[in-house]
Amino acid sequence: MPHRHCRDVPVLAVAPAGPEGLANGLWRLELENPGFTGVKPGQFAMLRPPAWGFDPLWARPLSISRALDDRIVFHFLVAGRGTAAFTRLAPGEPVTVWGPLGQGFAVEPGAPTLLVGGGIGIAPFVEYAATHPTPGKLALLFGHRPPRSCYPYDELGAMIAVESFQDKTPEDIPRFVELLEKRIAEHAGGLVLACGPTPLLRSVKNLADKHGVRAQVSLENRMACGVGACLGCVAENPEGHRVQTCVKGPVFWADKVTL
Amino acid sequence: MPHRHCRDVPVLAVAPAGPEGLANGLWRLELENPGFTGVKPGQFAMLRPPAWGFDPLWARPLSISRALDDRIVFHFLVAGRGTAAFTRLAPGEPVTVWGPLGQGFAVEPGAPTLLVGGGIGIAPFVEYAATHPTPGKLALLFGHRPPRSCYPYDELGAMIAVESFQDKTPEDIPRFVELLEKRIAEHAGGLVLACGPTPLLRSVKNLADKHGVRAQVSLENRMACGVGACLGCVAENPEGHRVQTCVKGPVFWADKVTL
Amino acid sequence: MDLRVDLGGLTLKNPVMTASGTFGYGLEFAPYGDLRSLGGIVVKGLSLKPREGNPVPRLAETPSGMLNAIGLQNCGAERFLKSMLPGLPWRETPVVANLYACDTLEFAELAGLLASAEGVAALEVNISCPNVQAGGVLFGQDPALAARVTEAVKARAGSKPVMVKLSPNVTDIVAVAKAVEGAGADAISLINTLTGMAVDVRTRKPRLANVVGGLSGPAIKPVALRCVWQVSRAVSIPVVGMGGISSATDALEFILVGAGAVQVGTANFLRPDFSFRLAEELPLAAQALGITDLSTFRGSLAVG
Amino acid sequence: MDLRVDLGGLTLKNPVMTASGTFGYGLEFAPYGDLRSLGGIVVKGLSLKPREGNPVPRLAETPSGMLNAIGLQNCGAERFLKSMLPGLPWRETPVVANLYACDTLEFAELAGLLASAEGVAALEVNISCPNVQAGGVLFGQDPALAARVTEAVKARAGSKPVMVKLSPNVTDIVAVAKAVEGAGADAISLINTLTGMAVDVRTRKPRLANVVGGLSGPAIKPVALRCVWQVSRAVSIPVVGMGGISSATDALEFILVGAGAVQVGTANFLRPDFSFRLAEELPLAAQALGITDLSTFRGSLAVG
Ligand SMILES: Cc1cc2nc3c(=O)[nH]c(=O)nc-3n(C[C@H](O)[C@H](O)[C@H](O)COP(=O)(O)OP(=O)(O)OC[C@H]3O[C@@H](n4cnc5c(N)ncnc54)[C@H](O)[C@@H]3O)c2cc1C
Ligand SMILES: Cc1cc2nc3c(=O)[nH]c(=O)nc-3n(C[C@H](O)[C@H](O)[C@H](O)COP(=O)(O)OP(=O)(O)OC[C@H]3O[C@@H](n4cnc5c(N)ncnc54)[C@H](O)[C@@H]3O)c2cc1C
Ligand SMILES: Cc1cc2nc3c(=O)[nH]c(=O)nc-3n(C[C@H](O)[C@H](O)[C@H](O)COP(=O)(O)O)c2cc1C
Ligand SMILES: Cc1cc2nc3c(=O)[nH]c(=O)nc-3n(C[C@H](O)[C@H](O)[C@H](O)COP(=O)(O)O)c2cc1C
Ligand code: FES
Ligand code: FES
Repeated sequence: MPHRHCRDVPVLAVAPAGPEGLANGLWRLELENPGFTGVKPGQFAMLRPPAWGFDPLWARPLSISRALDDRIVFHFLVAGRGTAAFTRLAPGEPVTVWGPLGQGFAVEPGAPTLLVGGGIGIAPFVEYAATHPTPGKLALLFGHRPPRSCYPYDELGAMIAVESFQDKTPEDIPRFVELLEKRIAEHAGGLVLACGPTPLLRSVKNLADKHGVRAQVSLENRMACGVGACLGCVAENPEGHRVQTCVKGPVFWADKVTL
Repeated sequence: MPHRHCRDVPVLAVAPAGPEGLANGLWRLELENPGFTGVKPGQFAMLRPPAWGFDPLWARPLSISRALDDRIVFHFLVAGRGTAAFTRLAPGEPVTVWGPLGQGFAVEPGAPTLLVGGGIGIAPFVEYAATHPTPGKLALLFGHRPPRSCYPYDELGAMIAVESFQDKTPEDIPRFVELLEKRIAEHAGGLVLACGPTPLLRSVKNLADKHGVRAQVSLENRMACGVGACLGCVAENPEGHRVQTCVKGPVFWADKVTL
Repeated sequence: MDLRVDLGGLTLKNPVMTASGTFGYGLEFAPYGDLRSLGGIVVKGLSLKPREGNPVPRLAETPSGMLNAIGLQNCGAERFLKSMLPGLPWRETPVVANLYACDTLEFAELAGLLASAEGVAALEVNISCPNVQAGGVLFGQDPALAARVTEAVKARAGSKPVMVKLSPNVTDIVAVAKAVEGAGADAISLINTLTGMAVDVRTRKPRLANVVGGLSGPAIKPVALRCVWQVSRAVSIPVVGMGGISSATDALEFILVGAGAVQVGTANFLRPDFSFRLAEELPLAAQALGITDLSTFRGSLAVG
Repeated sequence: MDLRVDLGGLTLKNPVMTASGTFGYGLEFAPYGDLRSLGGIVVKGLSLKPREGNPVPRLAETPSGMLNAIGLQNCGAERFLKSMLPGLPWRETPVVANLYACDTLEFAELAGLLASAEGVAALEVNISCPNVQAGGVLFGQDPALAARVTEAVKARAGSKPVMVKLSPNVTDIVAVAKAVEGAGADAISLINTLTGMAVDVRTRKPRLANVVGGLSGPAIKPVALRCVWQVSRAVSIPVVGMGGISSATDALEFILVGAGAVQVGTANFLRPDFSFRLAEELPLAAQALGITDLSTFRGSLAVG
């Protein structure tokens, strides 16, 4: 039985990420570590402040961005009511947290590994780079719209080779995809790991397929339970079976999931 | 048309009342004045922080304890979810407020007037004493369980003659009622105004009747709208008609309401 | 944006109406906004004789909702026509009288009385009030009875449009809707409250003196949307949607599934200026979504 | 406090069960508590053949509630018996199989298969699932059909108790309850979800691929309490209550209106240790209220 926990832990800190985080709705949240050990980067936790009452009803899934002895760190984008409510948490306030959940990214010490982060999809790669046995093999390609300072990009840059691309206009997107293709092609024989919006994951899947590179993608399906029980978060696999993203994913081999 | 307002105003301060307020669930809340003028002591406001979402659903009624040019002050007891949520308000956070609502207490400059406050029922008498044209005619009899410092008792004492009685055991209650009867009897020809738990109001009504003293009581019926529309808060009058406490009350002449 | 709506002969300047029983007789809300800005005002359910309603407690708060068992306390139709209606801006904003009675004869008499008043623009027939023991529930839960009441009211309503208000506490709401359409209803409004209950484990008593009551508010919005969608696809008369509407987006959701207009109920208790704000915000919210015309947006839900 | 309950032959050590479809096959929750501490485990609805269920989106959040249209995705009864059941502590905590089928023959076959497994303590017949187009809805909404399914299942269930799970989407739930009691049901569980809908005004599409879905969670608790109260007064077999239970007080409310035991559904999503905590807290909450014996408290609501 994997070690999982459900605990009420206090908020240690919550703040906009960088000087432009507030305007762009990008935040950083630190909670006391509820007992998470052996976290696999790419795994996530479900978070729910009891003060929510019943509205919003569900916990919200966030990727574990750092798991330290004393605390766990998340990076999040204000997408709606739940994440907006996270920004109003006060230090010391309890949050019910369960995890670590799901399958993390593959770690292959010998393989040149390209990390592709789209926007807040960069979050799990902080822990990935920090715990990878051979960080020299890692490179990050980061696509984003808000300024880079809103993301843990520099934190990653301190550990591994990083490269970023800012989408400012719709025309930038095909140019980003071109760059993406180039980098994926360069990783033939290696590994590509992606986290971000579905169109990005789709590009990664197709390009990896085209260039014969093994790739994993992390899905952000809507979740209610996070533990495989509600069957709400299913993704489809090529055989037409529907599998729970929360337990069989969120990280899937790109050729084992229909996007 | 009376001047009423519904506005979102910021919290100026919220804090336990005195050193023992926290332990006893007694708090003081200050909001920016939403435009209330000509408040009649005994009137109330409905309060609802938009951050509640839909749970709790209803606003909560609180007596206006002070109406100043720049702010309005409430004193409240943590009775359940809504009032507990009031204690977690942060300065600057908006609260939707409407009022001033209902009928206030009679003001008769020439009449010796006894104010009877039971616990947090003391709240409206602060404004009453502060705005009364002849405060020398006023006396307060205050019954309470938590320490006096949890209430605006000293604030009242600075303005008018006050006297308090602490219920520590069930046996204290009949002794308080004895004292109450004495004071009511002393006010023959005057006026008795009461706010507090229903059993207290019932005693005041019966004793006032017995001694032929005119009396008013302020009811705390459960309210949803506060404006006379939902018909949820009705009190019964001696003719068997059901009338809205929020518009015909909360202050009723004691002989015009069934308790 | 042209916000006008025609509800089977009743023309509103915008689709925002107030729901019966949640907006008093209208005047209670005058301090909080301009009644003339509303699309329509549906007043508290009226009966032939004044009624004192149920004993207290009549209300209970529930998760994102509330229960009520008011028991149709009202001042009676005559008093309403004489003392309340003249104070309402009925020339600018249609006033709809909501009718409650315990048998078809009474319904007919009430309809005749109310329809004859110049200031009453239309009638809304409450066949679904779950709070009163006798009558109400049964009419709304049986298509044949619902049709009979509709016919009785229509026969006495003269030229005034008749809207029939349906209960969601049925196995097949479409059957009831078709029955009242067949009986001549000019429009249908829905939903009335769901029958519910709340209890207090401390006192071991029901939280409502009437034991059961009607559930309303955001909690029931999903049920309401489903009913409006099912009914508006099945009938060809206009449908007025309600149940938990608490934002401009909510109102647009009801229009998207087919409602001609909407009624605001419980949200009037969240803040007394709610309906006025909604009337103001609705066109802005529509514009923000790129909706240029409510009539093409209406019922445009893309299914399958 | 003696917490044992007898549900028509099924004995539970305490009244806290998990509701079908919200607790997976049980093992998903093993990391968060001791499955043996629960009164009973009702597993995800099982059909004869594995089912892939509905396309996504299958879930939508609503005020204090949620909609689901899973479409009964499940691994099939055989796979459950072979691969899942052996992992459950069925000797210590009764495992109840929830049955879903599209006709009475299939129900009977499924009942035979599941009842013959030693680890299955009882059967719960889902005649009320509103998510699947064919079958489900109709059985639960018609007393005669409900009775036929009950008979068919009973005939093949051998000595295993049969609990029939009712839908609230009916005009008269008591009629359905009496029909299944008459057909031999050993117990009744209720309520299943209310049929609801949610839409997105931006995309103009339903929020569920299936358009309509089942509403559950705290929002529906008032409706559930009312149904349990009505049914438990009308039948003489035990009633298992559910619908929005999210605290020990909620569970006691259902017992107060007459439930023998309760099931926890949506609250399992609020935190995965919810049911374990409830089993622990229930006796403490009861004691705090001065309840010394659940059986005298049960159904003791003081009415009128
Ligand atoms: C495994 C996993 C890991 C995640 N990690 C992170 C992270 O590290 N940082 C981060 O910022 N976000 C992350 N997300 C996404 C995050 O969970 C959602 O943004 C959040 O749940 C939205 O909640 P809300 O209440 O703010 O928005 P809501 O008000 O609930 O919804 C706002 C809008 O977003 C849509 N939406 C909400 N949730 C999702 C979803 N999961 N997928 C697609 N659409 C959705 C809604 O339909 C709606 O249109 C992750 C999601 C998953 C499943
Ligand atoms: C006109 C008026 C003026 C008031 N002024 C004050 C004031 O100045 N200071 C103050 O502390 N309180 C005042 N109250 C009472 C206050 O409104 C309630 O205590 C509050 O609404 C309780 O909300 P809650 O969410 O904390 O409790 P809930 O969780 O809603 O309820 C807790 C318990 O209290 C009961 N309850 C809740 N509200 C009432 C009520 N109004 N009457 C009787 N029982 C109730 C509930 O049934 C429940 O058992 C006033 C009430 C009215 C009607
Ligand atoms: C306090 C209260 C009183 C009501 N009285 C009536 C009534 O007299 N006649 C009627 O047809 N509906 C009545 N209703 C039902 C509402 O008009 C409306 O159908 C229902 O509340 C659902 O809408 P909502 O969720 O927006 O409140 C009442 C509802 C409430 C909450
Ligand atoms: C995601 C989900 C799946 C469900 N699946 C089933 C099912 O397979 N069989 C069944 O009888 N009920 C099913 N239900 C209904 C629940 O068992 C329960 O009756 C309902 O949710 C009401 O209880 P609650 O409000 O506590 O959730 C499901 C409910 C949910 C939320
Ligand atoms: S979120 Fe419930 S199964 Fe994945
Ligand atoms: S609170 Fe609504 S009528 Fe008094």
